[in-house]
Amino acid sequence: MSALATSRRSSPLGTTTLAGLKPALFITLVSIVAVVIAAIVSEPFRSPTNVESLLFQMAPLLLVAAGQAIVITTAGIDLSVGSMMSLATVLAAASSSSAGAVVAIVVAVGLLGGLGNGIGVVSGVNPLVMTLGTMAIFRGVALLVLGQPGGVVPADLLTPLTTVFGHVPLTFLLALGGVAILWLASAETRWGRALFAVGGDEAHARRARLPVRRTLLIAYSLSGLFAALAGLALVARIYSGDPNVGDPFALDSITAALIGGIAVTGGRGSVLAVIPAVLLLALTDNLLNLAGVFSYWQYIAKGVILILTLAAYHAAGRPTGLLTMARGGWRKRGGAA
Amino acid sequence: ATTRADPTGRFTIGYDVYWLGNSWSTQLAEEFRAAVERNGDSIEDVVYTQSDNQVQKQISNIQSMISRRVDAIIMTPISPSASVPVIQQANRAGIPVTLVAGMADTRDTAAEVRADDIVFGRTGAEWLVRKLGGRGNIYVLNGLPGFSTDTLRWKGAKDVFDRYPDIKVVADAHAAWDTARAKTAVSNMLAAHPDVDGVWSQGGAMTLGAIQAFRAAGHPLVPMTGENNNGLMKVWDRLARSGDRSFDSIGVVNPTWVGSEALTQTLNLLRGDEVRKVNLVNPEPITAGTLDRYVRTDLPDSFWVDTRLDDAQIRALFDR
Amino acid sequence: MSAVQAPPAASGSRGEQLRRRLLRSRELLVSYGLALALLIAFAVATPGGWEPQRILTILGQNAQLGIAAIGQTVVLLSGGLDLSIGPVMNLASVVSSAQMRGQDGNIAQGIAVAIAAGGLVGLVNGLLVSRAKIPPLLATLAVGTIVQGGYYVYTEGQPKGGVAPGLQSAADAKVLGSIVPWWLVLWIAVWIVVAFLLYRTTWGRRFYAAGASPRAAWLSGVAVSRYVVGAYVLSGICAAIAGIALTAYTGSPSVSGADSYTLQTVAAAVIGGVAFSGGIGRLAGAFAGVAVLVFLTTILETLNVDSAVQYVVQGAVLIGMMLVNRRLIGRGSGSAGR
Amino acid sequence: MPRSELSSIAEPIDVSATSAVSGGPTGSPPALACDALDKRFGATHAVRAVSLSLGAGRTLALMGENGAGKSTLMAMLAGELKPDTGSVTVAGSVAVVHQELSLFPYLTIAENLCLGREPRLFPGGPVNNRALRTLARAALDRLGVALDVDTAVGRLSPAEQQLVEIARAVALDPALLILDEPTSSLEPSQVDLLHAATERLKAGGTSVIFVSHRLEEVFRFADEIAVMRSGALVGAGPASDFTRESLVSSMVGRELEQLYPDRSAAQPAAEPVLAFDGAGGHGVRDVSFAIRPGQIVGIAGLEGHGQHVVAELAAGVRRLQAGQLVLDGSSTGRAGFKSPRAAIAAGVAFVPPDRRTSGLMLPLSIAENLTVAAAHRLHPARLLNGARERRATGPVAERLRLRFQSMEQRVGELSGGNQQKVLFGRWLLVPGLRLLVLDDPTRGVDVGARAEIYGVLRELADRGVAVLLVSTDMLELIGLADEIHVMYEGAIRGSVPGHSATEEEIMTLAAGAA
Ligand SMILES: Nc1ncnc2c1ncn2[C@@H]1O[C@H](COP(=O)(O)OP(=O)(O)OP(=O)(O)O)[C@@H](O)[C@H]1O
Ligand SMILES: Nc1ncnc2c1ncn2[C@@H]1O[C@H](COP(=O)(O)OP(=O)(O)OP(=O)(O)O)[C@@H](O)[C@H]1O
Ligand SMILES: [Mg+2]
Ligand SMILES: [Mg+2]
Repeated sequence: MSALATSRRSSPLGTTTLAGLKPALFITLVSIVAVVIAAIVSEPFRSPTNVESLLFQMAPLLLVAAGQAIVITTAGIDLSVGSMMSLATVLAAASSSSAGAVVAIVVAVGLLGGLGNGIGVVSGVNPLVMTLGTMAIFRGVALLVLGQPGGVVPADLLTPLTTVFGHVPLTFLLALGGVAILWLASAETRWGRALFAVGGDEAHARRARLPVRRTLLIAYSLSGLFAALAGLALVARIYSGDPNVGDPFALDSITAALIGGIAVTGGRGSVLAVIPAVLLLALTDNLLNLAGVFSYWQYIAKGVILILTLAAYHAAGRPTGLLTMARGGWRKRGGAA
Repeated sequence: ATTRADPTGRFTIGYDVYWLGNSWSTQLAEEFRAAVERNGDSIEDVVYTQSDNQVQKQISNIQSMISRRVDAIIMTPISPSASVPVIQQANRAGIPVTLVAGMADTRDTAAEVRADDIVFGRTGAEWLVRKLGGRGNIYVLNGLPGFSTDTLRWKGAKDVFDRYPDIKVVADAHAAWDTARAKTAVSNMLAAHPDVDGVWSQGGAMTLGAIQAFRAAGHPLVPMTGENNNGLMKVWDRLARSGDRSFDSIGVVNPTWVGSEALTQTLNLLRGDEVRKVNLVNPEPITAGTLDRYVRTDLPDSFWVDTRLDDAQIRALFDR
Repeated sequence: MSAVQAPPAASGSRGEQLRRRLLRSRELLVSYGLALALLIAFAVATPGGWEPQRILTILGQNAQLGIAAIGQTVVLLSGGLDLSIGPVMNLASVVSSAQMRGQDGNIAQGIAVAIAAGGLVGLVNGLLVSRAKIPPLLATLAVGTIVQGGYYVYTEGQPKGGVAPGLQSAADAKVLGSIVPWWLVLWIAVWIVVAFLLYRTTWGRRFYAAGASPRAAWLSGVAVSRYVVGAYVLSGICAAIAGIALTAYTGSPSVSGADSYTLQTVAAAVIGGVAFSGGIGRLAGAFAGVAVLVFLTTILETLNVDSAVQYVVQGAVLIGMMLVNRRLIGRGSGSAGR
Repeated sequence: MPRSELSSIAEPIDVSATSAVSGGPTGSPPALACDALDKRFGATHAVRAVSLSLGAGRTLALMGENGAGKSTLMAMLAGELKPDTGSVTVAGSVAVVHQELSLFPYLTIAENLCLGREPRLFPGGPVNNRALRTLARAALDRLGVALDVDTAVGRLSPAEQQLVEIARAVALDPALLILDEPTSSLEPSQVDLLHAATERLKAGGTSVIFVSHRLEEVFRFADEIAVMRSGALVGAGPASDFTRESLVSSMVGRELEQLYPDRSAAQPAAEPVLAFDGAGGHGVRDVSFAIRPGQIVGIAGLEGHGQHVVAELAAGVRRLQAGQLVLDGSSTGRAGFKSPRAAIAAGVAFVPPDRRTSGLMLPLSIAENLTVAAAHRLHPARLLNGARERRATGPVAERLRLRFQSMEQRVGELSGGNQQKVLFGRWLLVPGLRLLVLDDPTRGVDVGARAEIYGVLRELADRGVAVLLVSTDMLELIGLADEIHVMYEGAIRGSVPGHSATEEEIMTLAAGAA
């Protein structure tokens, strides 16, 4: 045990915060390599339309995956984010008020919906079941607001949402900013430290007199909020409301968070890692598409990538693993030798 | 429309397969593919993408076609509203967009080929009302809430039922165009409202489920509306031959050959010919009188009758 | 033995044993209580709801969910999660139809191939989880995706063959004075077999140990990964049987008909009191869980509730029941066990 | 004076009027007072009408058998558990070091130490990590512990973790510090650190409640002693009123003449059951010794010098990387036993040191935990037979003086020491046992039960079973083992015969001297 080693680090960031970035580093490298190869090989990939499309496509997933990452860090899960996104799009398209009012409504609904999830979880309902329930509720409400796709998004909302700088959409930049804020909040505030503790072991956190309930309530509220914002980012893509459009995002957001190295068992990971994870997922779709690979093969490719990534994390977790990115990684808790 | 053919007069077409989750959507894509073979000399290449019934994926797919500068795009909008921006984006890039078997809330399409869903709903409803003599209790089987096909078909039917006060909808359910869910829903309806005279259904698979539910409950069959689905045709044919008078049906045709029609229109467009923008195709519905001509007892239930596929292509579809 | 005095209440009377046993299965009592409450609501709210035959029919129609939920429960008890159930059900539908080709003579072959396929997928899941140590949620999600891709490649969206008429008629057949649906009997039979293995054999004992604490079980000589793999294989087989049941019920193969089943099985197991942490909960809970889901849907559909409102009510009831569940279980059981 | 004989232990005894602990030498108001605290868990009456008071700057040792109710009482004093009846008054804050560690393995020492009270850059703002590290270092310094505060806690040894946990409590500067078996995995020098720290705190007016099953420590730490039995307070008074013997008898309700059983006179067989032959790997090297039937072989050493690895190699938990393991004269294969399963098949059983994460299946019942290893042999037809099972488990529970409600009870509900007994008892059900490997088997076990376990061990040895005993408790090794191998830096530094060994001798070897 090198416990007596005296590396007196004095970084402004916490040690665990930095350690949590290691998995992110790994997939960042992977996705950068993928981008470079694709850009060299594929002419359509380099095209501005494609780049813009890719970035527009990433924005909603970035936001919703960041919120999901927070919830998974608490050792929970949020299946309701997809329905919440749909709900946000129909609210944006059905309320025919000003941009400010729409944003206020969407933010409030996101926070309240997430808070509802939090209250259920804090009261002891299993997160998966709780959010399965609210998933149905949000979908029902979305259908009540707008029975079929359509509606009109206020122009003063659509204009900023669809703004593009060069070929970089504003929603993408805002999404990046949102992820960064969530990362700092989860890694570098008292609430964030409590978040990791609660996710690591709730009973211990309670004994340490951490505000467990408040921590969870905030986590789920944030997930709701970010799902709602992701809904707005989706509006930038569909210019309308659609009560079903968010459905695939529930699983996609979980996949992104886990590829980003957030541990399903809670208490480990870094929200920042969802950025390369989302990039990797979007690239997979985009490249397979450009390569003309039919989507059933895409399913298979995606499944294999998922397994390989996780197997790589596992290998890296072992001191003798091939990848040394997490050298001196975590001693496993109670796992078989 | 502009002519964008390469020197040899051949075009590159982008086709987005919106879904392959049921046999209708699969045959739609097959009709398109068959038409591509037939028009081989006008086509340089076809860029296929697949959207798996996901709006967001379809948008990316169309955008990737735009970045590959195809000559024209043929697509089935998964959401009428969400597809608008990307259709306009294609237009800005000078690429005409043809819609097949679906619609979008925009006038910026080059051509549209589809069955009119309102007419679909109305045709079945009118037949049912006539069959019941303007009075009776009926069940309604809808598709999935929040999808435009569902909304429009029901709108067409409801307008008819509203005109007949003695037609009572005693039970309705959304059964997702799925046999199993329709069967469960109808057996629940039969338990709660056994006094039923007819069934209006949005799709053939659901009608099959309804028939099975009636049989399982030992309830005599009643007239039911249906679609051009071979499974339904086969059951109907068998019932008709066995002399069952209680059952009758109508196969409202939602043709899969719009897939081939869409290609024809698109090629005409690219060649600079005059094309009609909105082509609503609602072929003659199949009735007891014409059933013989359509039913294919030699083919599986999942086949859709009234096709432009030739026999070899049909075999290929089911034997691969 | 030495002559030390035994501490008080060491062995305990039979009555005390029973009381303890019941207390340990408090979750079971609660979930059956909820199922009963819904059954009463069903009887009161829907015409003919009190007829036993109707209730049996409804349960029989949902045998496929019930059978799949048994597999999910076993996997949850092993400390895992199976998100590949829907895809495996579709796979079973596709391959069994392809084998049967609509001929009664091929039924056995169709069933055998489908079950083998389901078991194989389960084996892959199990190996990924126990050997490659990939978290179950992800491993089974990925395998499910691959399976889905696989049968799409195989069918190109158009399932081959057809369901044998004999199997179709079995879907609606009733036995025991023609009131009990055949599939309900099959469901209960699967349940009894699995319950027997879990609760009456030493394998069940060691299986629970492996689920509750893999490390402790391993140190006690339990071949943990064998049991984990076994759980996934069992789940794959249950899902395959469920897929066949669904295909028989509809009479036609489908590549997407079972998509919604994955989450439903999780919900059923959890409503039945099974925890995600492994080793906690009883198989019997899954039956109550399925009953709760099924009667709730049936009530809402029979009352002709608007689909949008149905979603809201379903979600609210699910949450409400779990809250009640917590209230009833949460009290009185200290925190030591956590 | 504590009473050593009680007519009935089921009757609650109210000692508050006569022997409640005094309010300190100066008679100042008590720092802690509780009145008629009562707590039941279902049928278990865990704490019965306990009244206590403790003066500022005093240390109270709370003694009692496993399951007497000590931890439950502490939880109520700390406000973590609501009493059914009764009240608690504490003059100030309370800090607790729990019997079971409650740190967060994936967070660093610094993050663990300051959890919930991280210094911030500005009010409501982000964490000031530099200040955090400084604060954490100060907390460790106060205890005299040298550890890198940036290390993740999961990478520390159990003893180091326990020290961090103690540092966290000490740093809070509480009015009342509760230490529930804080020393169970500490070695003597670390106990000294704790002692010094509590002395400093006491000087500052902090009161301390201390639980330990190590009697030597009790007299060293405590000013006052209170004894619990079956949930009730059965005796209390200044530490000087107690002798070792009177304390033990008031705890266990009977005289305990002798903790360690007599050594067997018989010569162990010549042929070893298991022999280490130049074994190495995982930080140990060149380990050679033999264990013969009927022999108890002890391994001593300071924390982190490889003694746990030796136990794990013997039991198949880890594979050898060098040398070989010889079973009955023939090698066990290239790298020793393939798995614990293979070891068990050869008759080698293992009791791991960490009962909560490695030993027990906490959500399962006592019966399930006891029979997991023996299941197939208890029920050869693979069908469970309740009667046969009860016949087998009943005597084991009795023999170990297990305090429980029913065999169906969740093992997680048992007190720490009773959990340890279940873990040990598991192997008494397995027939054909040839070698028992024990790693700290009596951690947290009360003195009475320890005597039982020791008795069982000797009985097993007399029947020809070999025992490999790794322990941090030097006296335990001296009292039991026929031969003691002392480890230092991964190798055996020296060996001493058990009957003549002294603590000094072992300590010298363990420290690498001699
Ligand atoms: N959450 C619980 N549920 C049920 N019984 C419990 C619970 N917690 C403690 N008990 C019971 O209460 C009694 C007192 O337990 P406690 O943990 O206080 O003992 P202890 O004196 O600390 O023992 P040890 O020295 O072994 O740690 C025991 O019989 C135990 O089984
Ligand atoms: N009484 C016995 N004495 C010694 N070895 C035994 C005894 N009974 C069985 N074994 C051996 O111990 C090993 C483990 O036996 P056990 O019956 O517990 O395992 P198993 O049935 O293979 O376990 P699992 O069901 O966990 O796969 C086997 O190799 C077996 O041959
Ligand atoms: Mg075996
Ligand atoms: Mg205790």
